[in-house]
Amino acid sequence: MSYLYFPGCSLRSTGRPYEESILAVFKKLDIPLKELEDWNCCGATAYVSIDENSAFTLAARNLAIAERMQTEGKPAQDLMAPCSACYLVLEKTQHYVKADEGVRKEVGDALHRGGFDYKGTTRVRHPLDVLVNDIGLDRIAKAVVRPMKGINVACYYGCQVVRPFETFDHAAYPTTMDRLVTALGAKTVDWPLKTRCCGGSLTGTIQEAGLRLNRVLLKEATKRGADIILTCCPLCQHNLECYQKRINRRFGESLNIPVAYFTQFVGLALGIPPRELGIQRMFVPLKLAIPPVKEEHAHA
Amino acid sequence: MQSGALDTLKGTARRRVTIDPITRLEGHGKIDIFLDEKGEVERAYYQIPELRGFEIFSLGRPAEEMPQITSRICGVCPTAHHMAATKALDDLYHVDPPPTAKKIRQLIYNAFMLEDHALHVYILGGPDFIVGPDAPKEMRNVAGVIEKVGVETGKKVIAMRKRLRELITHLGGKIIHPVFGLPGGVAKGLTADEIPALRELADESIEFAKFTLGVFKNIVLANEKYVSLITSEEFTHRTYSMGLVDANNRVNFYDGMVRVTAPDGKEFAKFAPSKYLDVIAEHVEPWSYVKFPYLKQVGWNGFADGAGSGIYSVAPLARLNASDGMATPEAQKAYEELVATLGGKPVHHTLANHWARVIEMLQAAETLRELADDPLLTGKEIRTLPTEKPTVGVGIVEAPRGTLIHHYETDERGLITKANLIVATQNNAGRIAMSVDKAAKGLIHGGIVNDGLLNKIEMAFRAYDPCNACSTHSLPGQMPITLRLRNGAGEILREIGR
Amino acid sequence: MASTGMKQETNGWEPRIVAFFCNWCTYTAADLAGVSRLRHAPNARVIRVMCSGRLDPQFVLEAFARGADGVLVGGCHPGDCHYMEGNYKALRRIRFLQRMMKDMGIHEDRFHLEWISASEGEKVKTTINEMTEKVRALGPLGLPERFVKWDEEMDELEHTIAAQEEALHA
Amino acid sequence: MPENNGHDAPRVGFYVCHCGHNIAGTVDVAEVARFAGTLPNVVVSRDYKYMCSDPGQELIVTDIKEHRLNRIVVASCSPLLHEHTFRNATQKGGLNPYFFQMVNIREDVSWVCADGKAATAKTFDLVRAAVRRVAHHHSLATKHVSIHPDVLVVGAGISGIHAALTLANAGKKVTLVEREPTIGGHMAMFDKTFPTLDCAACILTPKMSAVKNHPNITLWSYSEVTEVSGFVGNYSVKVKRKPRFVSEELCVGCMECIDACVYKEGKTPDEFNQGLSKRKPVYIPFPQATPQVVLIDPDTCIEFKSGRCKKTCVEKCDRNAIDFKQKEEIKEIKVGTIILATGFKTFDAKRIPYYGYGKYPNVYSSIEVERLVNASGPTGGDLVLRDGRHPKTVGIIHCVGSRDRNTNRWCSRTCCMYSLKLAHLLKEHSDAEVYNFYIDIRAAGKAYEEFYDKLLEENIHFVRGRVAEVTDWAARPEEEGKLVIRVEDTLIGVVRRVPVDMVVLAVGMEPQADSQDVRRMFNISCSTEGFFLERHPKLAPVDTFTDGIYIAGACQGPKDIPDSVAQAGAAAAQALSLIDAGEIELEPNTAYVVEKDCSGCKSCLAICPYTAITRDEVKQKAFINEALCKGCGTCVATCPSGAIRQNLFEDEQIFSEIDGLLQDRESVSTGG
Amino acid sequence: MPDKPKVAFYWCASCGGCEESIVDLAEDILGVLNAVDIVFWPVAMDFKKTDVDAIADGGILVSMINGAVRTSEQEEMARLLRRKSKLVIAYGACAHTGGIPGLANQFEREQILRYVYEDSPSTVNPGHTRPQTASAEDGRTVTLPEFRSMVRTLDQVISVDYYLPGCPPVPRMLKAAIGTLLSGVLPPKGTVLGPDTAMCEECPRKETKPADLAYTAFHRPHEILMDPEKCFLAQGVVCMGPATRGGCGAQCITGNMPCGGCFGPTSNVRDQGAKILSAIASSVSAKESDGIDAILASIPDPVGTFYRYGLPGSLLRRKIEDHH
Repeated sequence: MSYLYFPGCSLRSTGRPYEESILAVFKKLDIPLKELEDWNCCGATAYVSIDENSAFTLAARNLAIAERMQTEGKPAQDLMAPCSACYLVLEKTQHYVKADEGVRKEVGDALHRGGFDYKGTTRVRHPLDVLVNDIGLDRIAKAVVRPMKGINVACYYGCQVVRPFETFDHAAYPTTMDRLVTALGAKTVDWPLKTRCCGGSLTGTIQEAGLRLNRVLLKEATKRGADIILTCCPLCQHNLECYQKRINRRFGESLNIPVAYFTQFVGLALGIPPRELGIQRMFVPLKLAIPPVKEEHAHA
Repeated sequence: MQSGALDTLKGTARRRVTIDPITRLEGHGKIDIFLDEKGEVERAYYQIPELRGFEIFSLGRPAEEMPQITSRICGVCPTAHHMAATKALDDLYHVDPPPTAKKIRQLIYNAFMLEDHALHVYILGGPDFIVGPDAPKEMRNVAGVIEKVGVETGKKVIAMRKRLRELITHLGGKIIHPVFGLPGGVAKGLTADEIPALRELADESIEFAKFTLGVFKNIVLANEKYVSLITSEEFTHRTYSMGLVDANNRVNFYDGMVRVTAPDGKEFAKFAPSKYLDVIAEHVEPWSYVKFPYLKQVGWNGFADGAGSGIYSVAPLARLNASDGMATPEAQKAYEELVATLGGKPVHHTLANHWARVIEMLQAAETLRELADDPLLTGKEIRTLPTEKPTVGVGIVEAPRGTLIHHYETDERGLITKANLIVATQNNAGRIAMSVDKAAKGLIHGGIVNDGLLNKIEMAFRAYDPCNACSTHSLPGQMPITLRLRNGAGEILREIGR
Repeated sequence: MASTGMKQETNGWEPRIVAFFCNWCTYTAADLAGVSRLRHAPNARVIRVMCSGRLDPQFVLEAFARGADGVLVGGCHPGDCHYMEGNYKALRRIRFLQRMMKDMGIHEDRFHLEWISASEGEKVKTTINEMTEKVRALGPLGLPERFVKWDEEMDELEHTIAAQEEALHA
Repeated sequence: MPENNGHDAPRVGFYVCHCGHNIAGTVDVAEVARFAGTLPNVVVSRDYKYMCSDPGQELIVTDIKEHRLNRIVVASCSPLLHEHTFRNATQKGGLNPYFFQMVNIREDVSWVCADGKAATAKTFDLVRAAVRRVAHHHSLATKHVSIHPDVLVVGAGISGIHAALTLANAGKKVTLVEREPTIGGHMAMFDKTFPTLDCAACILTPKMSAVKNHPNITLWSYSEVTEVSGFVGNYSVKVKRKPRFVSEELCVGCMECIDACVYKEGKTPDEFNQGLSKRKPVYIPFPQATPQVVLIDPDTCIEFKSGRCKKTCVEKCDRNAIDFKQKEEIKEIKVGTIILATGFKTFDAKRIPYYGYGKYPNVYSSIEVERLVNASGPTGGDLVLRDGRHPKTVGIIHCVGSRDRNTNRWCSRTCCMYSLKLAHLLKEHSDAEVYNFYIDIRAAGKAYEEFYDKLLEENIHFVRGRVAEVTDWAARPEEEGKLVIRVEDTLIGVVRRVPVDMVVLAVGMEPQADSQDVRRMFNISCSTEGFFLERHPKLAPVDTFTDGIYIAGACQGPKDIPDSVAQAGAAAAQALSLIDAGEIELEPNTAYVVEKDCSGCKSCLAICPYTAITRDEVKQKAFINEALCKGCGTCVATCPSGAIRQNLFEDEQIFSEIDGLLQDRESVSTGG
Repeated sequence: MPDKPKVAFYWCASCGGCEESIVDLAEDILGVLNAVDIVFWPVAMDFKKTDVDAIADGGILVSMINGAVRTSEQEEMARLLRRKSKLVIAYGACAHTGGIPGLANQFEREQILRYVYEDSPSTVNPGHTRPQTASAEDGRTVTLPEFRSMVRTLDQVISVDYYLPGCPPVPRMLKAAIGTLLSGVLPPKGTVLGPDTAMCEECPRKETKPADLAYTAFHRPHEILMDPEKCFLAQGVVCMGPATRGGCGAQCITGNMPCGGCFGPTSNVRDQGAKILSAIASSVSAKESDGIDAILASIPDPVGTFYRYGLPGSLLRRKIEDHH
């Protein structure tokens, strides 16, 4: 089992802890990740809304490279894209190129001009999917050296990983992360808003609207007794974590709940030192009653 | 076309004489004789105009089917091919058949040699001598033979052959294309109650062989003219000889080492079947589909006699030359007599093959008798099941018409990946071609080609008992030869049929 | 021999597929496809048999020998045979026949087995379309044409014989 | 006129049908007729508007006489539809009906070919093939088999019950097999029935007892069919009778054993009440259960678990009806026809997590509500929620597991109406505000629309829109402690949040979980969604592709009670017509051995699934018992020396069909 | 006796076994010789093509031609005899269905020439010499017949009236055939002059075959000790008997080897290989593709096994290059 890895822009900027924790966790589980050679913008965000086909072309170039990196005879390596936006646009491209003659042609021609050729064989995966469905909960549970007992988690999936394509979980009520977190020994709160909008880019444009959406999530999670919110998307993580003070000011709330990447949480459970997981970078400090590493594993 | 006096043909331009059809083991044979302006023979070609490609279509076949497939190379000596293939399978699968299986194989094989030789002596080649080369053509056949030796003998011959063939049928399922051979043994065994009849048959076989030897002596050797014909230069070639020999360098048909003696009689080579490629190579001529085998170490130096030419001969006389004698007492006596009569070893007179053949009949008959008394013959163990992975196998037997080589290679499932066959008569191809050329040159002069000459030209290769011949003279009548006299343009000037 | 194929293709060759459908599942499904107006490639020619178990390997070879470019067999899904086990027998024969035809040089895509139940009209459509395209990609098999072409080598002899008759009877 | 025996030279009459525009619209029928006319043996070639019409058939009859035809080919629709029609016409003309061959150019050509040229070309091939084939046809005698008069009805819901009674009343012996301990099916669980609102029990129980008491009906409840063999008119069926551990003969259903049970309270969720109540190990599904016989559930009964029970029940039963030793029994019966009325299963609402079923206690499925509002239900008809409250507001969500790409695409046909019914009943029982969330109301049935109007007047709320989610997330204070239904009201075009106390999910109807196994056992087909497949969607809605087996009720597709009953009657009628005919015509497509050609190699013996092939040990040749042969032809294809042939599918008939299809491609006769 | 019916024998690509089978008429041959007047038998008698030319067209009652057809010379003789004969009989497996040499149809002509004259281990041919249809040597032109691209059955070259099956045919069938022909009551054209039921009928082992045979694996003859009493198929050894015309007297079986199929199919069968394939595959025990393949894999060379004597006469005739 090994994967090609597509960081995308966020994981090299605001989402650094995400990348750090992913690399650390996969290393710990020793699942090799090979970064996609010469990768480029996934095509998400602005592109998609302005000119879809160029967005698809950008994505397709990455997919084409992934195909190129496959070694003859060896089982094909899936392309893992942690950022929900990347994940979605890559998957979308795959579907559209397959289904739509026009897109196929336009994207195909563009790639050919660049000396690329996309056959449509690359499989795009999200780390959540990989961890739970490939590596498996048993194996992860076994690797846990620091069971996250007594921690109540609100698992947040956001809008993109399961919509519109229910590739690995239910669009309206995903449970993959919940199952993962439970396997780590933590409890999950029943939180119906797990796929509700985080405010997306509105927080940067029409902030009022953005914050309102955002607040609903944070309030409900707190109300339901969550000690922490886990996300699987850099934008969600950013929105949920960074605006809490502003929301408190604007709406007279008193929110103060840590929002981390699910991979960081996994990392902690596997006994990876916080620094390697980018914990120190969090705005809302993770003051969780995290139990110490079990003795026998202390120096493992 | 109108018949003109032969002499009118004298002095016309170069001509070609075609003898067509004559037949050969894989179909037809053909002799082309080119005459120059003076009507002298420039060159006579002995051609094989046919090819079936057994080596290729054997590819991918299960090895164990080869004895069945290759026996179709020749319906006259299928037992020889079947046996060579079977031995190649033993080698291929690295199995040694149980003693009983070997005995049964030898029983079948010697019976086969005996009946096949008998066929030739009485019905094919024989007439030339028993009735006489210059006897009227309608007499020069089995009918003539019977008249000469008496109806009783004729009946005896037919009966003898029939019973021997029945024996093979009994053990091999079919007489033409038998099916007994399997790697590591035979498909069917013998029971004790079959032995008495077998002994009886063996005894009669010996009697029959001795009787035949007698006939040959009285009629042939007692006749000055024949002896001089046998020893005449037209029918002599000094070439290497090849044959299978046992541990004591005695003639063996079924098994042993291959021995080659030089024209001067000295041992030139002695090798195990698996080594045949070190000794034998094949040469290709554009005018015949048959390949011409020769001795590798000597090399191919055209159609020529002597130690300098790689051409060698096989079949009865060559077997005697290549050995130090026969494996059975009576046959050995007869052998010594032949050597003494024809001026010592090696004997290079082509026509002496007939005599050698009768001697081999005697050895075959005596061997049958030995086997009939062998308690192992009726053993229950007739198969050794292959356990090792098949690789390469070479099987060599002495067919009536000479050394017969089957060579297979397979993948580990035992499917043929390579096959190479060097067929008995083919070994003689070079020497036969020379014999025909020589005979033609010696017999045709001044463009006069009368049918009287033709039988002698035939005798030149019939003595080898090439497989085609054996399948031809099986009924009253002669080798059909047409002579076509053509001018340079290839137009037929005249056609003669005997 | 490929050349025969090329020749045909240029003059508007269309794949010809002979399809053997079992009465209870696939033929019914084909009817359903019709009733549902599921348009598909017109290249298949259906022969109705009661059960895929009736499929005699001779039929397949005959179809190819007579000029089919592909042969399609449709039967009930395993376990669903109207005659209990007929489709298993069909499967066994077809697996073996497919292997043997490969040995005879015929491309495997030319001979296809599909399980299609009475309700799978859609599958009839896709199966026929897919197979038609596969066979189209392979080009014509054109055995009848090949037979003629192979035998042309014998025609030349006519003249030779004539010439020889001349020579002999002149 | 003397029937043609097929020995004289073929004189073929060919007819191509326009089928109105269906065929002629795509295929150039005139051209086809012209083409057929050029084929060898064809004497007459015509195209006609509707060949299946009387004048169309008359055409064949007169032509046979006038032109001394001895073979007929008709190119029209699928043989599965009209082969019989034209065979009759052929026979009417004085020929053996099997001198006929049909070409399917509608289902197989005109309806599936986009391009007319291609369609016509394809037709040419098919016609050429048929004309060549028919020349090889023989005169055959039609095969008849007698029909055993007894009938098996599987499933004793309303459909099965009605079918059984209909047949029994007609004097036929019926065996009615029901898997559950009682008959009655889903209908027995309902409270009232729409649109008349008469109580389900009141109209069903009489029929149930009628079944129980009918001299012609053998009722085997708590039993399952395990094996079916044979063929139309002659099926033999194995039925497994599960042990009740109570003798049906002795038990009178006094239920004292139940009171006597060492368990004072029920411990096991009550199946009949959808788990809304608990039952004891010894129980009876519901008061009017038929048969009125209790049963013991070995999984929960102490005696079975430990063997150390006081067996107070046994003491109590003075008829000694309780028998812990009772064993499962296998009964074998012979019947001529079978009616399947195995019903449906309700959609499992857990499959749609965002409706919160199984997560929020106050989310109910419709069938649960049926019990909840039922006077004989777990709460005696008192509408009390799982948390003990009485609902002030109720939301009924329609189309749960229906008309939904993610679950089932079909409309379950009954939900709209029963939702209206439940709305009415809920209001009646609780005076709560009742909301219906619907896609659209389908009230296509006698007095259905009127019922809808009536409810509108009962000021039930109707919100048109597919519900997005049911959540307990309170966005506003007034939502606290309630279930919030989020939905886009498509009539006013806004997203609404409707807080309610109780949510009712109107779950759809699905095929039974084991419908695939059942259809295999009875050798019939299922449609893609898994309901049993009828022979023809319009013309043979209760027949299957297997003669003598009929389907009724919801096992064929979602249906309400009146439709189910109607279908049950229809199925019964079909069975009756077969029984009264006494025998059925079979395709004479049996295989036969040509004795002189058979080498006795035995290759065929093991091939036949019906053991129709035996070996005549005297002649040492194979022999086929025509009565047992079903005509699959597998042995024909197997016979290595071509000694087995099959009527209607002779080798030369199929070869000629192949050759005909490809004739234009054929440049030389092939080798061999 | 000039008014004795004229008979001709000829051989094409054959091994001579068919000729031998005629000789094996033994004493009966004389009866035949009295009944007919043999006008052509190059292998046995001194008549030549010119003599045949001299005969009026149709002057020969029957020509018996054995051997498959591979060269132009053989075609030439076949056509000549066809013209001269009222009836032509394809004598023996090779002429009837292609015979063993027909296996060459699984290969290309060039493959054969290349291997035989260049690649075979014992061949030394630096100049890449190939036999030529016409080759010149100091002004002398020597000719050879054309080596055709494929092997043909006799009826793929000329029209054939009757067939005598077998490799080789058994004398008693030849005798019967001659009897039939002389009787003047002729069977329909294309008749195979032999019994029309499969070999099993005369097989001494047929009763030992179980009725419910289901194959779980196949064994090649050399892999097992074959029971000399038991049906070969029952032992898992492929036997062509069920799909092969009888008449041989189950010779190979009495030699304790399975039937190879040399008599060809019965008259109800168009393709012998397809039929035995069907019969064998139908009784394989497995039900899913992999299991089926695994069992059938123990028959390594279906073409060579099922068409050992009849590839040219099969429906496909030869291997095809199916690529574009």
